[in-house]
Amino acid sequence: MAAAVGERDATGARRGRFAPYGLLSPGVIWLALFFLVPLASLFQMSLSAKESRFDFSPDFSWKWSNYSDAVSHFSAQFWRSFQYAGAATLLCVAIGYPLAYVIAFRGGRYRNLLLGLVVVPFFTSYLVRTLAWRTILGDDGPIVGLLQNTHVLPENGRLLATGISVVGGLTYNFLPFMVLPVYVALEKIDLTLVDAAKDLYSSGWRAFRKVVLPLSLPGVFAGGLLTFIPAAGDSSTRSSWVAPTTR
Amino acid sequence: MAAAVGERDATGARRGRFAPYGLLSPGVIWLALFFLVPLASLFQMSLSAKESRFDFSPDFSWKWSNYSDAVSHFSAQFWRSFQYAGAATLLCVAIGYPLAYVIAFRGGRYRNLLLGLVVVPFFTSYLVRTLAWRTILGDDGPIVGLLQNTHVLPENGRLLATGISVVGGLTYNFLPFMVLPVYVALEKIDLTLVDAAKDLYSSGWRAFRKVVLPLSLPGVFAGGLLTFIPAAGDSSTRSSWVAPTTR
Amino acid sequence: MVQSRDAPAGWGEGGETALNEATGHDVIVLEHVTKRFGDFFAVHDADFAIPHGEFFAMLGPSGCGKTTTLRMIAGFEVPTSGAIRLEGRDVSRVPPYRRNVNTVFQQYALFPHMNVFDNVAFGPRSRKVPEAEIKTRVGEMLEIVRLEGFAQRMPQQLSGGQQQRIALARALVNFPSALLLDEPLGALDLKLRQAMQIELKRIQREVGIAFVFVTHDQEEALTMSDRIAIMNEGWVEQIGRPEEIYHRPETVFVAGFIGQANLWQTTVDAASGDTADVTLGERRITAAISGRSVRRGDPVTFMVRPERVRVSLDEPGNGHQAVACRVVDLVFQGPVVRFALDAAGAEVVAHVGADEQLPLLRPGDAVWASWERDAALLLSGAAADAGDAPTAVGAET
Amino acid sequence: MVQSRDAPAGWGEGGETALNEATGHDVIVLEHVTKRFGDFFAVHDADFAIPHGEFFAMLGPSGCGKTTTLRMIAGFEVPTSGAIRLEGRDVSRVPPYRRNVNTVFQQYALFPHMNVFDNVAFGPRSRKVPEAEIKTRVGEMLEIVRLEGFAQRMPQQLSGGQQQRIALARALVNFPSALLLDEPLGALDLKLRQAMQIELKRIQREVGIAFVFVTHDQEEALTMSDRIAIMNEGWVEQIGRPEEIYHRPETVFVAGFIGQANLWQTTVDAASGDTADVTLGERRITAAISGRSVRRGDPVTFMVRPERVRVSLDEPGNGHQAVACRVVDLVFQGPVVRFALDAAGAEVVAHVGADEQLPLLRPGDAVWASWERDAALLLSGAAADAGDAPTAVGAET
Repeated sequence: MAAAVGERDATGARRGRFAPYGLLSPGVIWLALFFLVPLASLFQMSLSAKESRFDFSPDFSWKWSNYSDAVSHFSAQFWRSFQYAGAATLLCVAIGYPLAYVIAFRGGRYRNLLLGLVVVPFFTSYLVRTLAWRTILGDDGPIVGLLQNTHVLPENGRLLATGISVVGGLTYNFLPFMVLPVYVALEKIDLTLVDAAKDLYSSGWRAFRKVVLPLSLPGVFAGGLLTFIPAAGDSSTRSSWVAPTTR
Repeated sequence: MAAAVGERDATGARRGRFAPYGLLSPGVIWLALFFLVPLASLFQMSLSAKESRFDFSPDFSWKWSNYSDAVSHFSAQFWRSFQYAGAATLLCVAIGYPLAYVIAFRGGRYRNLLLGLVVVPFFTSYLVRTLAWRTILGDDGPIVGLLQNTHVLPENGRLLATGISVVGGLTYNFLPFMVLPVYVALEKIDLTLVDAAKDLYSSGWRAFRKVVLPLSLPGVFAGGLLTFIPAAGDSSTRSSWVAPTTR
Repeated sequence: MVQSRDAPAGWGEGGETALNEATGHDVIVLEHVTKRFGDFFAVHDADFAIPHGEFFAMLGPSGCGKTTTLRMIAGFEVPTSGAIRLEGRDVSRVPPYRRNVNTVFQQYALFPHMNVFDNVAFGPRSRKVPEAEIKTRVGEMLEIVRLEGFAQRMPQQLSGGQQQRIALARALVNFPSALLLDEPLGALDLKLRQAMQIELKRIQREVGIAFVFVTHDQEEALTMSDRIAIMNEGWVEQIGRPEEIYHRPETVFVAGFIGQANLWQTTVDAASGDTADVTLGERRITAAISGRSVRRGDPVTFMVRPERVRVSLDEPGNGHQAVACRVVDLVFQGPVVRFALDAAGAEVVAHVGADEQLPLLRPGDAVWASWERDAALLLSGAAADAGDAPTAVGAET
Repeated sequence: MVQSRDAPAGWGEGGETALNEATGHDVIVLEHVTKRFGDFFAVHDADFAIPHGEFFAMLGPSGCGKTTTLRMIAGFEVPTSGAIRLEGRDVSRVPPYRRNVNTVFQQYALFPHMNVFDNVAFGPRSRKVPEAEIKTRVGEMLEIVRLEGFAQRMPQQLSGGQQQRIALARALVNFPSALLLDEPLGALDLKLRQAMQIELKRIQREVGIAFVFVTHDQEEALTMSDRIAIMNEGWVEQIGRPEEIYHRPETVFVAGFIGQANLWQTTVDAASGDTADVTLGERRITAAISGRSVRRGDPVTFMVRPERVRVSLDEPGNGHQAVACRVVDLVFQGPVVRFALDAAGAEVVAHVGADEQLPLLRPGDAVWASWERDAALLLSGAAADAGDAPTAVGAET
């Protein structure tokens, strides 16, 4: 069997040698058409002088000052975006790691079901979800009323359109991007390693700290990237969550 | 080894017996909190009588007529959504299946790279992508100009905000949802089955029709669902692609 | 408390220790241990003891309960009933990290994010042994497994056999009362397996503690162990030295599982003490009874090992038991030629060595199959009891 | 054109067909076939022929090129140089679906979305055989493999052995000139493997065509084949009947790979025709030369099989070659006891059967190891040439 595998590998290598770059073409064409072209166009636009944002005339002029203008005009927004995204990423780790841990190690045969449940809300349209949340968290909705009545929120306090709601919304939206890579990292861990640690006089907690946690860190790192980068991009555009006062 | 596996399974079964439903809790809580609650709230809202869409007062009244009203007022929009989504799904199959096929069977060690290239555009923000496409396909952009000059489009023809652009946009946005499940289905196919078909006097094309295609249909079906359902939901909200005349 | 016991004794590297000699008796005792998973009995009433310093094998087919038994000794499973004693103390409900036994896992389970030194030092560090002492101990252990220069390597940089040795060192560095090995050679290829068999024996002799290992490979068990427990469907069928188990199996399952055996179902014609008479073909044959005693009319299985069966053209003289046969098939198998013979409907398999001079035989020829009187054995019960061990086909040697 | 030839002949179920008898000569001929993948030579200059109706094994360790050779015969690989002839026709560059050989794949490769009937009918349907004839043929084939009632089952509902038989039927239904089998028994467990060995031989006899099979299991090859080709690192080392290969290996690799062998490196003292003299211990011993001829001073390897070595306290009489040894270790292995002896630095392994009466020996005792003159053989080249076959350790029997 090993022989067969070895020999098939050799065949694979040969195929790879004959058509190494040609094979890349579908991906490259896709990337070029739908990623690089728009990016280049955007870059060109970013260096153009324009009267209005909706003026698409190609008035290209290597206008690098656009960038310094953007930074100086919007530095507060940039900074706030990073803060919001950082807070959301940390929250995602705090919620997502235990969730992924429970699914990976205690999920048994329900694992895939549980993973599905984590992802399924994201198959409903973004707009529908947002609308539903506005109903629940809105100034006249049940949650705000409850919190105001119990004096957790001041009389005229609100949940929607505050910094907290931005972070909450980002956390909510990007949690699966944290759960999935952490789950994948945890799921790859051989459980006999935990047995081995216990066999070598480690309690469950020590086995977690010394074996499971270090081995799952790459997943946490990947999840952090997948969460932070788009969250930073998204938080500035998430106007429906942001209050006029914090904008 | 087989013994160990068997006996570990028995252990797993035991664990499952002691904590069968409790294990579901993290997923159930997540689902309840972030999916069922909003859905229920939306359902309640759908049966409420309201003066305006932005009036969130809970004026619940089992107003089932809302649904018949919605169907009668918006049936054209529903129908058009389904048409657009159906066209986009077919296009996704036509583009996505060959793409997935090439990646799965000819990708060799570049497979994951190619899959990554298919997905990577979707890590840029939705807004940025749309903006970029508006630049490229806009009425004053280079493509329309070229097509008008070559008389492919009439003098006052446009690409943006037409039915074609809606379908194109949906196809573009949901292609990865077609490529990934088809790829997974194809990738699972044992290549020795193709060898076996060829050994049994089948040409490459017959081997594809009789073996590869039937075995990949579940992936196509899954991809179709993943594409059609959200596309139908999305196409009606995709106002930036739709022309005033078709709205 | 584990620490307080072994830290001063610490069996070191010099064979039997004062501790082992002083206590003298068994290190592991299983008292009527049963393990149930739901409705499935993984282990039925296992009841045996393993003395200090013994190389003990648990052998059986997949799902026979051998791994579950090992995991109960290690503490990963809790017995449903019965007790497990470790150096006299009942540890049945003690978690693995409070038992002074260590396990070498089948796939070694080396921590991939730690180098060899940190892997071996994991146990002592858990028990808060001072770093200076850890350094000495780890060095000694790497010496015992002959991988002195490998402390800074990562496990992935080692070959299978080297990983195996590191797993051994990681377990032995804790001075366990006994070492448990789960299919320790299963992941190695044939040549390496043979080399590691010798190496394991050497290390066991050097450290002098009991090694308890689980295997499904009967050749491995025969070659390495002082004693073997044969398990089948959760039951311990027989415990004994390799020679005892091979030459005097007590059940039909053991006879079929260890080596190959001709097994014929028959009934007892007359029984007298240790021997009984049965009829094979037209002949009445007397053979020793192994296992449960039998009475007249009981179903029994007559066993003779293929390598003890002689094939000849003439009927052999006295001292031999013989049946008339016809040659069905002969297959060259290297060291021996395998004869399939037909003795009035019963299949007889004979393994004939290359230096036994034989005339050229063909299928259909009439021959005699014979064996010395002490080569035959009667086992109570029918061959069908053996489950998946069909007549005359045992595991390969 | 494939169709026009076999449709009328169709070798049916009754052993040798008119076609096979008429053509008479070899069905598969490899003419100096070499296969290169990049810089890696998978097969070097393979040059042999397989006659009609032969059960032919290609045997060797992982990566020896045996599977590549089979895939070239099947048409999945194209030789880098040389030619492959199928019934006289050069098919080196003919795609697999135009060659009249069929393959049984290692994991069977049954089409999971088709039932057994459709699986078996796949080949004839590809060749546009009328449905009525297909129905008859598939029925006949399921009868040959003894799975008549299984036509409507799906492959997943079958056991490993049944899938194996369906894969056989699916290949044989096309009346191929030869059947290629890639590790046909590798995926089965031990008991089933032994049953399928017999079944495969029966089917091969029944259909009467050549079976070419690839295996890494020397016992399987010895038991089943008419002839064996031993391959190593892309080279065909020896081709011959099982007895020839076992008793007269031509290279050190073959001696070590097939069965176990004592291999001692030495040099030729004197050579004369078919025999040569070497010195073992203090004794000059004459042995037959196998393989390449040797001259005085050439490095050679002296070989004797462990089961041919006798152990005795006294020096044996004439007709035997003997060396004085010391017992190093003895291990009970079931049918035999394995003696590891030390003959002035060289290790001698002897397998002694249970009925050879021996005094109780312990490590350190002085004994004589002896063998009959015809048990010894001289192989040109040093044992180190054998690569991964260390002295006196071959594959297990």
